[in-house]
Amino acid sequence: MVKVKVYVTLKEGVLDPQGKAVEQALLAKDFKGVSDMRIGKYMEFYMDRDDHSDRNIQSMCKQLLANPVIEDYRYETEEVVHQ
Amino acid sequence: MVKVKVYVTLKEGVLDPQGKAVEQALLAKDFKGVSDMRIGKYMEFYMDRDDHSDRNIQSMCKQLLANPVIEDYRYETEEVVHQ
Amino acid sequence: MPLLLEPSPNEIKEKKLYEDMGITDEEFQKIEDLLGRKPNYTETGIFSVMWSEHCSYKKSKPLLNKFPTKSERVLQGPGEGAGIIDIGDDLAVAFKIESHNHPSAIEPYQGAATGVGGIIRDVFSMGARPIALLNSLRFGELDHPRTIYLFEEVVAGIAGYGNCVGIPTVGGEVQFDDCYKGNPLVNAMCVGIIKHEDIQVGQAKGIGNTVMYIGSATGRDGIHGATFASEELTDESAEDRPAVQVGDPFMEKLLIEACLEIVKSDALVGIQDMGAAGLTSSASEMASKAGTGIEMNLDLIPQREEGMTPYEMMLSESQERMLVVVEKGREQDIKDIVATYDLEAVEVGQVIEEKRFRLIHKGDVVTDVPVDALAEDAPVYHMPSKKPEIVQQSKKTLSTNDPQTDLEQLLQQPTIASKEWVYQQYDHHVQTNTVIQPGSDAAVLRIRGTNKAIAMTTDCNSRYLHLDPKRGGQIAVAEAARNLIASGAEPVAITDCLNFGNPDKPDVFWMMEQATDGMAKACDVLQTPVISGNVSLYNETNGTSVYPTPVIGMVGMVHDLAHITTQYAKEVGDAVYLIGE
Amino acid sequence: MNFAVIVFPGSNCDTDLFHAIKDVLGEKVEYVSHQEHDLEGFDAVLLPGGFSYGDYLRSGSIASFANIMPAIKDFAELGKPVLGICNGFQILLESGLLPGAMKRNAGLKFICESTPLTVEHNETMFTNEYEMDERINLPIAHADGNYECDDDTLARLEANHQIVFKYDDNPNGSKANIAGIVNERGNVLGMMPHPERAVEALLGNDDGLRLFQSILVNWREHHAVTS
Ligand SMILES: Nc1ncnc2c1ncn2[C@@H]1O[C@H](COP(=O)(O)OP(=O)(O)O)[C@@H](O)[C@H]1O
Repeated sequence: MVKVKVYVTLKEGVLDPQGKAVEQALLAKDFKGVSDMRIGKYMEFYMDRDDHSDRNIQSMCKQLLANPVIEDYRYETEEVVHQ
Repeated sequence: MVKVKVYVTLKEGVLDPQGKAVEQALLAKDFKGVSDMRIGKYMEFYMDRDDHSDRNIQSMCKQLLANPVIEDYRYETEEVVHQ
Repeated sequence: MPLLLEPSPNEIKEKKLYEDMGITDEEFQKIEDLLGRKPNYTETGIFSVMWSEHCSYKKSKPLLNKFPTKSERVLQGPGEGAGIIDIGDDLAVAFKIESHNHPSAIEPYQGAATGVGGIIRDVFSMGARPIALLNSLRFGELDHPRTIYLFEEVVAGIAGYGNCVGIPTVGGEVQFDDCYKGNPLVNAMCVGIIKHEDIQVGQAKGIGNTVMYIGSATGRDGIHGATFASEELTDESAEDRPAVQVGDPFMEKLLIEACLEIVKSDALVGIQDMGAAGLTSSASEMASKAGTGIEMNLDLIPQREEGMTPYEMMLSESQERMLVVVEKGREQDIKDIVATYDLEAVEVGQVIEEKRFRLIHKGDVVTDVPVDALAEDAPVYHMPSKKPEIVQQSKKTLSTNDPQTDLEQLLQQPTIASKEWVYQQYDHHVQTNTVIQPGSDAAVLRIRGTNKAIAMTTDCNSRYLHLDPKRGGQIAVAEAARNLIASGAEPVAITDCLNFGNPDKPDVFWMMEQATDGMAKACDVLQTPVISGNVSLYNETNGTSVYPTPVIGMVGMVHDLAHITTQYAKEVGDAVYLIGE
Repeated sequence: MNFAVIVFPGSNCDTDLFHAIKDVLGEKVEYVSHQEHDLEGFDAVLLPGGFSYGDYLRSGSIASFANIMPAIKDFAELGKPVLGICNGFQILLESGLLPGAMKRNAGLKFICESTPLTVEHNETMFTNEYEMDERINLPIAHADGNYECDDDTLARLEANHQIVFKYDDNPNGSKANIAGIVNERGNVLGMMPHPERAVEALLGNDDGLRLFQSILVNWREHHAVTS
């Protein structure tokens, strides 16, 4: 089994309303010195050894997991023994 | 500056309808062998060197960034020169 | 083998393990007598949920019996998923209100969302299409960050669920008072429309018929939710509570459409949602009502997690699940219908002649109890009641002699101020029937294909009940009726949610008696029978109880669309009249 | 005229659109499942609002994968009208039939209210019954209506008159107050406000009816009507 971790973030330059709101909430709660908060998605899943390939994962990301118009993605894979 | 990356995931055993729907969409699209998809949040932000401490970040996570009733979190920090 | 780790019947009895599940010594003795032996762990769990206040109404039943429940329009009174009233033209309206107070106190978004999901299932399991949602909310004063968090998240949870399933949330109420600080109230009401011929009942009739399971897989969610709902909240509740239920409104939307199609199939015999106490209550109640028994093979239950025990499966409160009974041999009909909605119907058991509730797991009989022992033989208590010594006094007086300042102060009270912040987050237009949207006295929805409409509202001013529970109960019903009349409707029937403190305290029980007396009287006079409802007791935090809060959900008929009226001033120069005493 | 209302799992304004076309506009309309592959015989395709696939991941993202989508693309290539409302608009964006993307509302909350709009362009097959610069009110009901695109795209949208509706009082933070846009050819419209909820005076507003009438008028102009 391969464990895949995908990180999806808003592209630089795209305003992140959620990040801004959370940052302000933190500052309002007296958590000082926080800046540039950006909120994205973190996905984990498993793939069968045979089905997994970089091309495959990239096309999953491009077609569904991220929206290339406003989002970037990166991913990591790791071999695991899945119970 | 310290760059903080926070990963928020649903606790084990908590239903993740989003992960399930995305997994099924991938399978339906003929991305084979995908299983156990879980979707969480990924947050990045910066903190001033002086304000940053593990206690501080943990309490931010507990109070605001994650919902401890259903979510777990972990984080990483990294010193950066912020432009 | 997790089964081996479960305590034996002897241990359960000797160590009084049943007490942790909310069963008293006398109740345990009664269970032993009914079975003629000691219950095992799964059986003890099953009795504990079925005999909890939430499922059995053991302490409130004597009070509920006072309510009028009949009128010419009542087609279905209390006892089924929802009550039903006739609105003519071969159409009927089904509705019910339900509380989700304790789950919302712990996890406000999901607690409120799953409360909405549950009440919707109650309505469409009758065969009715849900057409409107309402709610009734109580929080502490908005001066505490936790209260603000609860308020925002509860509203977001209601919106998140209702908007997604496409049922408009058309009304409700919000009251803020310190008595609700640790124990907010979240009551949700659903209204549905149905043709007379489509009315379903949750009954497992016909020996040999097949029991099928539709919807989400069962996980370890909210195990013991029903018992939990029947206990006081303490500061530890957040810690020791098992996995919280998470709602999946998308699954619910598929279930609504699939179930409304299968109710039209003559292969269907009975349908019921899995609400509090999940599989246990749905299956045993369906059998009990039909005078039959049910046998289920737990290995066939769709499971989300590995290694679930019978105890866990039977007590799970995973959301978005339905149980249906299907004519033997017609299972494929049902499977085909639900498959068009990307759902599966799974055969899990059958209706049996012996009136027993029997469960098989990995080849062993893990539960075998008389069906009636679970439902009909549940204990009923007549709790001691005592009028409190201190007669409550109105606390707040206006501070000045200046009416303008007084008025401004009143209007600034969050309880009185506009609730637009709340209802703006609810889709109140979807389905395009909403003639009067939130903001007026009652919501009004037209009935397609007729010249009629129905009006609906939720009301209760618990401060009045705190001062005088009997009169306050009357006022709650009367206020609901006035809101309907002021919208152009004739009040027809009510559903109610009795939110009270710990009924074991004689003064709390006295207030319950008084309030229900008042409500029953008002319902008699106004000819608005009670056709459904819900009881939520133990609304206390660290020993302090909420005000008595019997929320009234009332539905009325607008006989002609031309009668629909809003509360707003229309034109400059219009005359103002005062009617009444 | 024959309209298709596409039904995705989780669509919930499908019946409202159906009702608007059939009972108010008085034209033929059929539901078409997301599982279908062709749109033979239809003159216009409507993608309804709602929460297709629960809006999981991103609104409209999973639906943009549906079996019916290639047929919708072909239908659009033929120059026939395709209208996406709310979730339908999100699906059109996710599938690339319209440029840009949707983000969470600036206030992060779901908003349900009636909102004033200006008709920025009335020479489209969807707006010919409105006046240029006419101000109308339509209901909105969404959490992800904050339209986003890069500056080049915005410049192109403006240069080609592709912005059809703008908010007078921007409720969600959308770029350039955009409430609805068409593709370059002008036959694919995506809009967040719900015209189908505003077709009957009984429900308080019928400003949306002329949008459907526009589609019909345009179609009639291009097809000899035999009675
Ligand atoms: N929780 C809520 N959900 C939906 N609508 C609400 C809610 N609370 C209040 N409203 C709506 O706001 C309006 C005013 O409510 P309220 O202040 O309780 O007025 P009243 O006391 O006159 O009934 C009503 O139309 C009501 O339906």
